[in-house]
Amino acid sequence: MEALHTLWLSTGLANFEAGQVVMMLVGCGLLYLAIARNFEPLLLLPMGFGAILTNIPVAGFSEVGGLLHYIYYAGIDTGIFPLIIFMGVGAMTDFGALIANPKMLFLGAAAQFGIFATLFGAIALNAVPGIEFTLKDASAIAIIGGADGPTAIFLASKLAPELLGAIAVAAYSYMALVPIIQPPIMRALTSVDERKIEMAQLRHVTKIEKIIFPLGVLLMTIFFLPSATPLVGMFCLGNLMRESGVVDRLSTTAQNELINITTIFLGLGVGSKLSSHAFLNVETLGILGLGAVAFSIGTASGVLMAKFMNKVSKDPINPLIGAAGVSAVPMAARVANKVGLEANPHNFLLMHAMGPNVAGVLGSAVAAGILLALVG
Amino acid sequence: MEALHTLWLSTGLANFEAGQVVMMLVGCGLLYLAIARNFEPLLLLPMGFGAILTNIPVAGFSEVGGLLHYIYYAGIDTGIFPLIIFMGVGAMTDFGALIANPKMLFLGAAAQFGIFATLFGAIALNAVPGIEFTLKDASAIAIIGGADGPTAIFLASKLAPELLGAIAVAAYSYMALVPIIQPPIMRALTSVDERKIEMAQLRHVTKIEKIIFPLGVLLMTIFFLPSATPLVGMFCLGNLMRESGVVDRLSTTAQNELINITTIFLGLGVGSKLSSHAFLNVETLGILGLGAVAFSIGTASGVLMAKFMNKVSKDPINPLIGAAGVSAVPMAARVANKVGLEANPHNFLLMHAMGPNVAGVLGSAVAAGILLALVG
Amino acid sequence: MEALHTLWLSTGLANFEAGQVVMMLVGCGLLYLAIARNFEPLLLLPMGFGAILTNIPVAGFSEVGGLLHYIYYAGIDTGIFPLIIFMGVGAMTDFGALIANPKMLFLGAAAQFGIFATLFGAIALNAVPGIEFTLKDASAIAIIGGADGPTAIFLASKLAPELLGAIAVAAYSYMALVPIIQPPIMRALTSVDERKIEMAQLRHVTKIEKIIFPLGVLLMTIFFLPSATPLVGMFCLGNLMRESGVVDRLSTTAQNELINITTIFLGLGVGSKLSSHAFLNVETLGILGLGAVAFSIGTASGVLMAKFMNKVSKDPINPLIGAAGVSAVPMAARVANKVGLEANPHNFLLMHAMGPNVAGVLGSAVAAGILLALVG
Amino acid sequence: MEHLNELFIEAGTLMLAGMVFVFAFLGLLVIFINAVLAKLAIRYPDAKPQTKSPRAAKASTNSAGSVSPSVVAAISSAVSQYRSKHN
Amino acid sequence: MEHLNELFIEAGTLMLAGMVFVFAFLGLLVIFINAVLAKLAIRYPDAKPQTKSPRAAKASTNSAGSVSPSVVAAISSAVSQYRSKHN
Amino acid sequence: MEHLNELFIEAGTLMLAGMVFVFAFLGLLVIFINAVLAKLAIRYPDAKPQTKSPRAAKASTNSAGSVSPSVVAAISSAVSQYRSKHN
Ligand code: NA
Ligand code: NA
Ligand code: NA
Repeated sequence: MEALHTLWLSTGLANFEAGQVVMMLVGCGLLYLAIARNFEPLLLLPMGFGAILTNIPVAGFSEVGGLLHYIYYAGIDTGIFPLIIFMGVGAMTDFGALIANPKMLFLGAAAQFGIFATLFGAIALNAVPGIEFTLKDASAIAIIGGADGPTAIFLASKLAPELLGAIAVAAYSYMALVPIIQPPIMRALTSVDERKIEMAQLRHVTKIEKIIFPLGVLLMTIFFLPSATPLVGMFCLGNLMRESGVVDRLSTTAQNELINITTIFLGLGVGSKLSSHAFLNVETLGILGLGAVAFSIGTASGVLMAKFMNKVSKDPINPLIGAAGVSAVPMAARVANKVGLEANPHNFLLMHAMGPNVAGVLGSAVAAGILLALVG
Repeated sequence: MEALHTLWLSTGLANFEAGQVVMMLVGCGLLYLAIARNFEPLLLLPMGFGAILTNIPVAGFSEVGGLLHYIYYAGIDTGIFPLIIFMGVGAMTDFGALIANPKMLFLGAAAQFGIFATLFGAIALNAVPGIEFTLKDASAIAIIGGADGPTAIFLASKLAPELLGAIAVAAYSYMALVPIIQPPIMRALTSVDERKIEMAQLRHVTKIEKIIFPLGVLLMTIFFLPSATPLVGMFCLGNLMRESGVVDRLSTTAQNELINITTIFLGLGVGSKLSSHAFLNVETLGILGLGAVAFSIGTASGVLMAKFMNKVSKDPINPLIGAAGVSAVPMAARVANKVGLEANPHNFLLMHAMGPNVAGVLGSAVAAGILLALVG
Repeated sequence: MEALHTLWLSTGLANFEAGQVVMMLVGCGLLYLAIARNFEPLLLLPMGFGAILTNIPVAGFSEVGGLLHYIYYAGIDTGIFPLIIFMGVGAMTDFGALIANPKMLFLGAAAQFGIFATLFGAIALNAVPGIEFTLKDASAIAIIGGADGPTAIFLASKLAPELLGAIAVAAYSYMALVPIIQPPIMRALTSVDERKIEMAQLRHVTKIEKIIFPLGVLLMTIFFLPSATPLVGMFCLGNLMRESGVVDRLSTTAQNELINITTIFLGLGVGSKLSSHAFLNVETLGILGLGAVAFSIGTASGVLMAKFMNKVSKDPINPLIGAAGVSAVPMAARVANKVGLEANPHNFLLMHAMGPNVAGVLGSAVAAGILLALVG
Repeated sequence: MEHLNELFIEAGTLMLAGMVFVFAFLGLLVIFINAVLAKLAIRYPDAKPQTKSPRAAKASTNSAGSVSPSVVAAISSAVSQYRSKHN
Repeated sequence: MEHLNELFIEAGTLMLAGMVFVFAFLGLLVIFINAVLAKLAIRYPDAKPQTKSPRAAKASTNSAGSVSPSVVAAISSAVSQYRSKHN
Repeated sequence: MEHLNELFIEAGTLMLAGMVFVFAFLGLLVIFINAVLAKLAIRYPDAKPQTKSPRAAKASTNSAGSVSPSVVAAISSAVSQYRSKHN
């Protein structure tokens, strides 16, 4: 009898708190988005699962000695997991389209206005009672506008670890929502004629250019923004492994097994920050709202910049590809392609949109570095 | 000359203790079982090798700064390695046969009597002079009857780390011996007619069932047995990755590279607990004996439960598949199939035996959770 | 304005020290060797990159909290990474050619004279003002002559961590230079007639021999040189996994994903020791010079030993294969084959040279063990 | 002995409580499968099976990445045909 | 409110400095590509392209390791030819 | 100089002891191979070799998983044959 009573006292049912139940539902919601809606499942599935695990009463997943505790402190608090992911992403990225048409970097730059405008917005939200964002918090939230998961997690783990869960949820959810968020903005800001613009074919990019490019990017980052070198450096290492052609087995591993293993644990570890006291408050609502704003502003500023460049450039530039500057590789580029096809069924913008798309990755890593340097 | 003398003093020959020699022979025995007899080689090979390494005089593999010391404390003491293995096993497990015929869960439940009867037996062994098992020790030993390696290692690392080596040796050895231990018990408890029973074909199981099943199992574990959630949770995560179909690259990695890497280090780390003072005592004999008892009782209770269910159920149930309830996936199911074929050459029980087989995995994880909750 | 000033103060340009610039150029040089000259790219590429990263001002890659700091202390200071690499190399090594012709072990032994002669030379360099090598330093430097990367890194991390960067650079550079360093020495020490010698075909080696061999090597190391058991043990574990045939999935993982992942981080971690104060001094020049001497002496003593054995043995031995005794698998064996083909276009020495080649790996692991035992 | 008796009682209680719990837990799971999953299966049946014809699927490489013997035979035959035509 | 105003000013400065810096940085990268890479491309053109004919390349397995449908069809046709000859 | 001389003596001793030991160790290994392994090889010869015919093996994909050029050629030829028949 006593044993059964002990057993009862050790059950979840006898120990649940309301917040834990709600957070488990949030975790289930993330699983639903991942599995049924295919929203960035590679991260949202382990993250949703981690959210469930961390909120189990008694089990202590995120307390000292718990699995998620080890994962979080070994991999996320140190920044190691997002950096390994970034290395893998670098090894998967082909900068050919960007090197062929370097002006596209300005589109990647313009789209970062989403980040800095959101920073301003986050500070403005302090006027709402119950919300109190410091500059560090605001910076970590604003990076959602960078539409780059590992960058957001890396920056949030440095500047505002207690907001990490909400920021990661927002970042990945909006990245998955890119095909829904972007098209109306793109259509609103462009005329049908602009959307029909066909672009000149890209020139051939040589092997040596692709090898020197990541080194040049790293060098410039070292010179002007050392605080961005962890992100940019690991990204460039992955890209150099890819393009050098001499370490294919390392490049393949970085793109596959290593990034897969890290993704599982990164997701679990981020999920472990989805505890009720960190998530169930009005600040999370603010973060989710600001994330949507950030994406929208980033998209709009990319498109407007492309419109402007189309005016001043001798080669025609379809303004739609400006939207790809938010990164969210390769989804945003595909969206640009799709919206372009609607206006002109013979207009394949995908390759042209890859330029601003990868420029956006660089742009948001640079923006993260600036925020680290100035408020970190 | 002095250098040669220093060299001599640093040799193994000048520093051997008898116990170390014996334990190295034990390690060689494990290698023999793994390589020549194909006894669970994936774990016994690295484990036997670890046993040899840890007993090398002077080398200090398991002392501070030694390789096995790091492996043990980072991966086994924390519970991380068995949990990663369990995630991989989950990603390899198809619950289809169990969902199609859920009554099979009772067979998986019945077979756990091997665990609890052995717990009783381990306490009884305290009557033997020289043996002194606490309830924690007894629980860690009894879990051998669960016929599930990672579960046994996880529980032993929490309840009785000093017995971990002997428990792991017993668990994996008996799992390899399933084709020898089980058939006589199965034949003794069943008539030829019972062994000839053919079972109805299993219904088709849909994708959505397979996706919801791991979540349901996790939910119930959260409600009723949070102490089992590390094991069950990681298992269900693996299974969800498999069945969701949206994260195939993660599922593949969990089933292959990640589980392989972890298996190598888990084996080495478990082997590092095979030191003479922890293994060469009468308690180890008790553990080995109890392990055999546990497997036998588990097999018998599974078979008897199946006989009983065959009597009360409208669909015929071949009692042989009850033996598969001890888990030891997929060996026990194959044994049931083989013994069934002896009695009826047209009777393929394999798919039917997979139900109790995977039920046994859940059953022993639940039993481990109970033991953790009540004596941990 | 203030923000821009803060940003400027945080740039690399405002914080560079001359030494860091030079070390980045060294890193670029390593990348050049790796990519353009294909010098051991698997290690030199991540190592060169690590050298660049560790010298970035402000970024703090190798300070507490920095990525390279974690990598170095978790993987290299503990010795774990080189040991994992060695396990993978063991899983890639086929000892068939050596078992078929065991005398080749004497060639592997003779080539280790390169190590011990260099140790003497390193002590002699103390006569040069500004150089002060302890016996530990000298031993760590001398192991370069072993022509085995992981062995050199393992020993240097134990005996002279502050010299690790220079030693690893020298070891891998000279290993890549084997096709340039060895042929002139080989030609100078042999007559054309000797180089034309054809060798008897190797006997068939059975599976059981290949399985027992790594265990025999381990046993002898345990008896006579326990300090070498970390290296030899992990090597033999890898080889046993390969040859046993029962754990192919572990062997495959050890040879591929696991060694690839470890190689990336090992390279980065070693590169992190290439800081200006550790590298930019006259001692590094001494190390680079001594490395060249070590390789040359090792090559010469291997060839001379082979000449001697050819005189006393009844089976003819082509002296060229003695040069393969320095290890540098499989490059040195290929060099022996190539130089042999110049003298006799029908003389394929590759398989014969694999014997001394893998013997050299064992020889230098044994030499490392001796140095650890006597000066460690 | 005193102490041993106590342990026996504890072990017996554990045995009883444990088996009761295991059966209750897995029994609930049976109910869950019958009550929830079976209904889900009816409400959300699988989409129609993949369209790949069995013949094409059989001829393609299998999941482990190795090539089936008949494909190897076919390829080697194709190779020899090709060579006899082109050499 | 005082405090909030200060934060606003800081945020505004950050926004300005940040955007200036991002444009400057990526602008420099444009110059780097135009000035350095484009010249490198001219001076070190790629070695002549790989000799694999585009047709053969198209027919071979694609990068993900899966086999394209036409290859599967070809193989299955070859298999059936082979079988009809050898059985 | 005093100190250096001492070091030299130590280094010389190390050199001597080291080379003696290396030769002794690897020499013992020679004996081990000749005495133990060679006998094992006679007592436990390998089971009969695998049955795969050399031609089939040659035609199959190589170990790195890539497909040999002749196979690619054969497949592309098969593809064009297939197409000319089916289109
Ligand atoms: Na971005
Ligand atoms: Na079980
Ligand atoms: Na060597």
